[in-house]
Amino acid sequence: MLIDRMEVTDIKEVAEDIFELKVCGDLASRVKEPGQFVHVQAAHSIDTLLRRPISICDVNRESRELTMIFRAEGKGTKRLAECRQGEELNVLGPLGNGFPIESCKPGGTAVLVGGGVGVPPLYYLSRQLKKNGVNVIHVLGFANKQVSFYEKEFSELGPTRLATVDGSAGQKGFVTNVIEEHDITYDIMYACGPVPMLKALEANYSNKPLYLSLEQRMGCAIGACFACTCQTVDPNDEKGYRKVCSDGPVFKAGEVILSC
Amino acid sequence: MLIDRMEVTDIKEVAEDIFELKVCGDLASRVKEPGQFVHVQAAHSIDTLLRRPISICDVNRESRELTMIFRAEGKGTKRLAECRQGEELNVLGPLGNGFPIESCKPGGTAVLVGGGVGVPPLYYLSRQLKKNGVNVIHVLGFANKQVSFYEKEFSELGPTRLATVDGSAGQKGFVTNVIEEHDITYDIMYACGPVPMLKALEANYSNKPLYLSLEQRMGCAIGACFACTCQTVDPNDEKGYRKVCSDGPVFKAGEVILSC
Amino acid sequence: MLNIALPGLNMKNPVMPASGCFAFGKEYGELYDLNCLGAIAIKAATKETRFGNPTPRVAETPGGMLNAIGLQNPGVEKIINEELKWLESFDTPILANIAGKETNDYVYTAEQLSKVPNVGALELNISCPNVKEGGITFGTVPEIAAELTEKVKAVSTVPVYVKLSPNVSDIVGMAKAVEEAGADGLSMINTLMGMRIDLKTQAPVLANKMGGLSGPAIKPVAIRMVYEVSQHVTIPIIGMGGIQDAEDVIEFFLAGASAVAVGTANFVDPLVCPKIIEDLPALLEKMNVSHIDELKGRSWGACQKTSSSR
Amino acid sequence: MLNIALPGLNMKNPVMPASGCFAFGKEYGELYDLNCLGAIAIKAATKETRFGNPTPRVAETPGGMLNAIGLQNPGVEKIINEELKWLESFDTPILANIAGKETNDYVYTAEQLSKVPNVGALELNISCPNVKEGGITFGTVPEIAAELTEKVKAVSTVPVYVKLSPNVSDIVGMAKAVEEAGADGLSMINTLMGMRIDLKTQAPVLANKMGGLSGPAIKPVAIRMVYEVSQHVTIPIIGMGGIQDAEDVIEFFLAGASAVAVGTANFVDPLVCPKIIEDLPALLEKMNVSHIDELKGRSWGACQKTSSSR
Ligand SMILES: Cc1cc2nc3c(=O)[nH]c(=O)nc-3n(C[C@H](O)[C@H](O)[C@H](O)COP(=O)(O)OP(=O)(O)OC[C@H]3O[C@@H](n4cnc5c(N)ncnc54)[C@H](O)[C@@H]3O)c2cc1C
Ligand SMILES: Cc1cc2nc3c(=O)[nH]c(=O)nc-3n(C[C@H](O)[C@H](O)[C@H](O)COP(=O)(O)OP(=O)(O)OC[C@H]3O[C@@H](n4cnc5c(N)ncnc54)[C@H](O)[C@@H]3O)c2cc1C
Ligand SMILES: Cc1cc2nc3c(=O)[nH]c(=O)nc-3n(C[C@H](O)[C@H](O)[C@H](O)COP(=O)(O)O)c2cc1C
Ligand SMILES: Cc1cc2nc3c(=O)[nH]c(=O)nc-3n(C[C@H](O)[C@H](O)[C@H](O)COP(=O)(O)O)c2cc1C
Ligand code: FES
Ligand code: FES
Repeated sequence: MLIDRMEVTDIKEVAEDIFELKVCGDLASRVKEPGQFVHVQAAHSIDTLLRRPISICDVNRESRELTMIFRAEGKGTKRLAECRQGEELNVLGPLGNGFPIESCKPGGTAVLVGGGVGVPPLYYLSRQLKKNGVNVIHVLGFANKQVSFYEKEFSELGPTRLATVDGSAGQKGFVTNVIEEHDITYDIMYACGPVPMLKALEANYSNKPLYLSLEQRMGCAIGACFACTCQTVDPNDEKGYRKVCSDGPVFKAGEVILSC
Repeated sequence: MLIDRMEVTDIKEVAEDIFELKVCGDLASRVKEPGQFVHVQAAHSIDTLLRRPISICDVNRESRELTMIFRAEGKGTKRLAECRQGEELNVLGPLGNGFPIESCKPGGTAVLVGGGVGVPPLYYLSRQLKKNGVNVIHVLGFANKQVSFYEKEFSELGPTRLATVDGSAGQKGFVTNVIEEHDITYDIMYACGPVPMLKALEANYSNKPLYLSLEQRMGCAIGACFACTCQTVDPNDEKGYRKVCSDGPVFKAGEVILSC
Repeated sequence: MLNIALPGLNMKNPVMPASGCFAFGKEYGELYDLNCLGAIAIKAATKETRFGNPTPRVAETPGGMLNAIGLQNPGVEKIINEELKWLESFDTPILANIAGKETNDYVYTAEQLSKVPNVGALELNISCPNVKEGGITFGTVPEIAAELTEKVKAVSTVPVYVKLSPNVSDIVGMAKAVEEAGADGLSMINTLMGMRIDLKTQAPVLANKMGGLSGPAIKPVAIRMVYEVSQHVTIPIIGMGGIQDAEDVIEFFLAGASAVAVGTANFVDPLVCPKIIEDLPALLEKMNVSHIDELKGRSWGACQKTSSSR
Repeated sequence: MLNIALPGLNMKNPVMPASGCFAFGKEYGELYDLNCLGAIAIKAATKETRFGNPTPRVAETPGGMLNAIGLQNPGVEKIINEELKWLESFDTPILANIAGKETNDYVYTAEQLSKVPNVGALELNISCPNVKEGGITFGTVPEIAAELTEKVKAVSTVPVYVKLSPNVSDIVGMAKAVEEAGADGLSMINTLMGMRIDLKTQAPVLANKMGGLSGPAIKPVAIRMVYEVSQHVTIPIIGMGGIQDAEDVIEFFLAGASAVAVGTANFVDPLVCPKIIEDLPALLEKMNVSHIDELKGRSWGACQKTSSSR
């Protein structure tokens, strides 16, 4: 974990209001696991006082580059979308604990399920799994075709199926519809996306190893402010809670209570 | 008076922390008198919520350009100093009542006395007076040589004498020392600068027409918030006060009480 | 979808400039047609002419500003004969803000102003120090605020709004006290007391030392107070404090306001009031609302929506 | 030029992280050496383990943030055995923040904590609702605050600071009441009560609805209160509320503070505390001051400078 002034090396709109941002700096080499995130200062203005948590979408250790993909929605992310090449970004990270890639043996099959801007961390995860000799299958859900991204990139790593709410791309419906209908066989499932999606996955696919990446509003993002806690499912757990920022954002299904 | 999104056409540092900023837009053609000012939005951020009042230093009606000179000191002016060519600035103006140039007959002599960042409005004033056939003499006071500016520009319009507190340029001392020692004869005096300077001028040169440009912290800059009022010298004045923003910033000596 | 009828104020839309930030309209009237406004809250009137505080009277703060104008105004007589006369040419109701040093000042000024045809309602600014009560403000003791309200109501021929100060421990108690005393509406919030010290002079920036904090910085406090109070009173609330755009107006309605006032933002963007009024309809459509009134109090009302995340 | 000796707290410099924004130091300890801090105000301890409020617990506001953590903490026993034990390795005094639902909770927790060797002083967080008194906070009624202070003083073996809530009409009255009751120092200010409503969900952003407003937005209110209170008490004040840089620290000293705490700014820049400590000496030199203590209360003290303009 460090605070790095990273240089913006590239920024582009990869889908409607969805931006791919590449930054360069020492921080990139510290990333331990896919699923970790960074806490980004959107502006040197008290207008957007708090940092924004953004998942690490990809890491290039050689070029010391880190890729993020985010939706420009509120003040902070809109400002981030205005970043220009050469600009400096103040980035805190890498933060949290990511997806356990060692949990899937080489030759095994992993299903990666993403929804909306929950998709980005799965890309680095998929690359790492593939490198370990794991077969990867991707099921990606988006609201519609306009906001979908990275289909090509994921396809290069393994079979990739899309679901869109309005049917404008892939199958009409939710990721769970896709998984059901195609009767995908797998050894482990990794997921990141909206809580309703995670809940549906937990309800239906807890029979095999399932890891979920959560989201919560954050203050410090390093475990010091208790903004992001969630309760454990086990009432006898010693602490009774987990911090999404420092214990997570990835948890094994059944470890914490999902609430929206 | 209008709100204009003016384009930055040029910005450069003309002395230590002193910037010359040129902006282009319809507002330029509305300027009535030298000594008027504009109210500039330094950033679209709540960090510098209030606008900054800056004097109009020069107007080019043909190119629709307006020149300002300001000292980058606090948050807002520092941000303004970072303006880049092509950027849009939100400018409200022209505001207030400037120096009455008709008060000096063609062939007459006007002394223009400026101190620090009180110097800028005198430049447009000098140009207008000269155009009217008035002889202009400039007495400009600065803290030191490093922060002095526009000596050359003023010299092209008429005799120009400098005073610096540390003696690093022109005469060591204050503008009043220069005026005294050179025994300048003139018909009218116009001045803009720190209150102690204006007070000294008022005390010594009220025998001839003397116009002073004041400064005050402002809210609206259009006369609606009563942030910038000063009291009249005449206790029987009907209103008893003047607003620096809309009645001034230029007043005839003896009209209002100078206070710092 | 924007017209609002409040006691004494028949408004084309719920947006008015806040008292003290708009003088008596003339200046902003040079920038746009005042007929577009829902109402105009004019600068505080006092019984006599007041010069106000020494300058500097304003200071910038993070996300806000401080002011200590000191209620400078030409006195109620001139306001009636000159300013309100001028405002008659507009089809916009006036909310006449009133201040004073003792109860009798308020009562006198209120009586005079309530007789003026284009004054739709009065707004009692009770943040002023009460000289008779040793300088404590009318706005911090419920009993004193209630007594003042009653006395003003007794002489006023138009509805009376009480403008609450946020510098209190129990804003609901204040609101209920003035409601019981007969107030027809509430305005909230006035400014928070604040200060800024200049590192160079090592003294407060404002000549008056303290001043009232306004602007975006105080919006969360204002929203909280409107939210609390609107659940405990039945009279309408004019919400204010940090409004900068149409979204902020909606936030105040959701909190429980029936109309809004815009103060500091006028200095940031002199066209902010017409801009907000122009932006509101599209925003309401996006929210599937046919009249802004429907949003009133929704944040605590029955029909709350559930949140969704990524 | 930075060392400060306050009751119970022998500080290398006047800068400490504020309670609740720094947990028990471990996390920030991974980013820098905690020995550089003047002191550490640890997260509020309660008698029992508390999980706190449902999430979302924080929201961004213009120039500030809201929080409603709900005093989540492992309980005083674990804090003593684990967190304070870990902190023993640092040469930095601890200010132990205490909260509770009734007076006995405070007294119990205070007694336990005051026995711990590295706890230099206690800080009573009296912004909590008092269940016995029907939910009004200890911090809004002077008599209740004074009584609590007295009872805690009676059991504590270390000095006791009372952390005042700004949500009151009369902060000076509160301060004097706790001073008379034996407080050794004051911490001010805690957060202002605020709220933000989400336009999409039409409900408050925080699950708890209301939260405490902190950050730069509240600095003018904090400065005003320190300025007022420091002129009426003789005990030292730890100033806080919106501090972001060394200049802000000086502003609090000029207002009358004897030390400062930095809260929200840690989230903006996790290195803010060491950065401020590093920046202070040069700033003091520029101001021609040989010790920061000299600046204390200068804004109302005898030696005010006069202002100069352009
Ligand atoms: C661990 C983690 C990883 C994330 N990864 C990504 C990603 O890769 N791509 C992406 O587009 N988004 C991601 N998000 C969500 C992203 O943080 C929010 O969309 C973003 O903070 C919203 O900021 P804003 O300026 O658009 O909105 P604003 O409304 O201006 O935000 C106001 C405040 O609320 C917080 N906030 C608002 N929405 C959320 C949210 N959904 N989650 C957490 N905080 C929120 C902001 O951080 C800020 O503090 C992630 C969130 C978390 C917790
Ligand atoms: C009519 C008029 C004309 C001016 N013309 C010029 C000019 O041509 N060149 C120039 O360099 N300066 C000029 N000034 C002064 C200039 O407005 C201030 O230096 C500037 O506002 C300071 O802003 P800041 O961001 O540097 O400081 P900050 O400290 O960030 O300012 C904080 C707030 O205080 C106000 N403020 C601070 N100092 C002053 C001041 N001296 N006068 C008025 N408001 C102040 C700011 O406007 C702002 O609202 C003029 C002032 C007035 C009133
Ligand atoms: C410069 C200024 C002058 C004000 N004068 C008055 C006044 O005369 N009477 C009054 O009731 N409120 C006065 N106020 C308070 C505003 O009407 C409003 O309640 C407050 O500023 C909060 O709104 P805002 O954040 O939109 O400015 C004044 C505010 C400012 C900034
Ligand atoms: C997330 C968060 C948690 C806090 N928790 C506590 C607490 O447990 N006890 C306490 O006395 N104050 C608590 N505070 C208040 C701070 O200590 C401080 O008084 C306040 O935030 C103002 O300072 P700031 O503007 O620098 O943040 C908390 C503040 C924040 C932002
Ligand atoms: S965000 Fe601060 S503890 Fe997780
Ligand atoms: S600045 Fe508002 S009246 Fe002059």
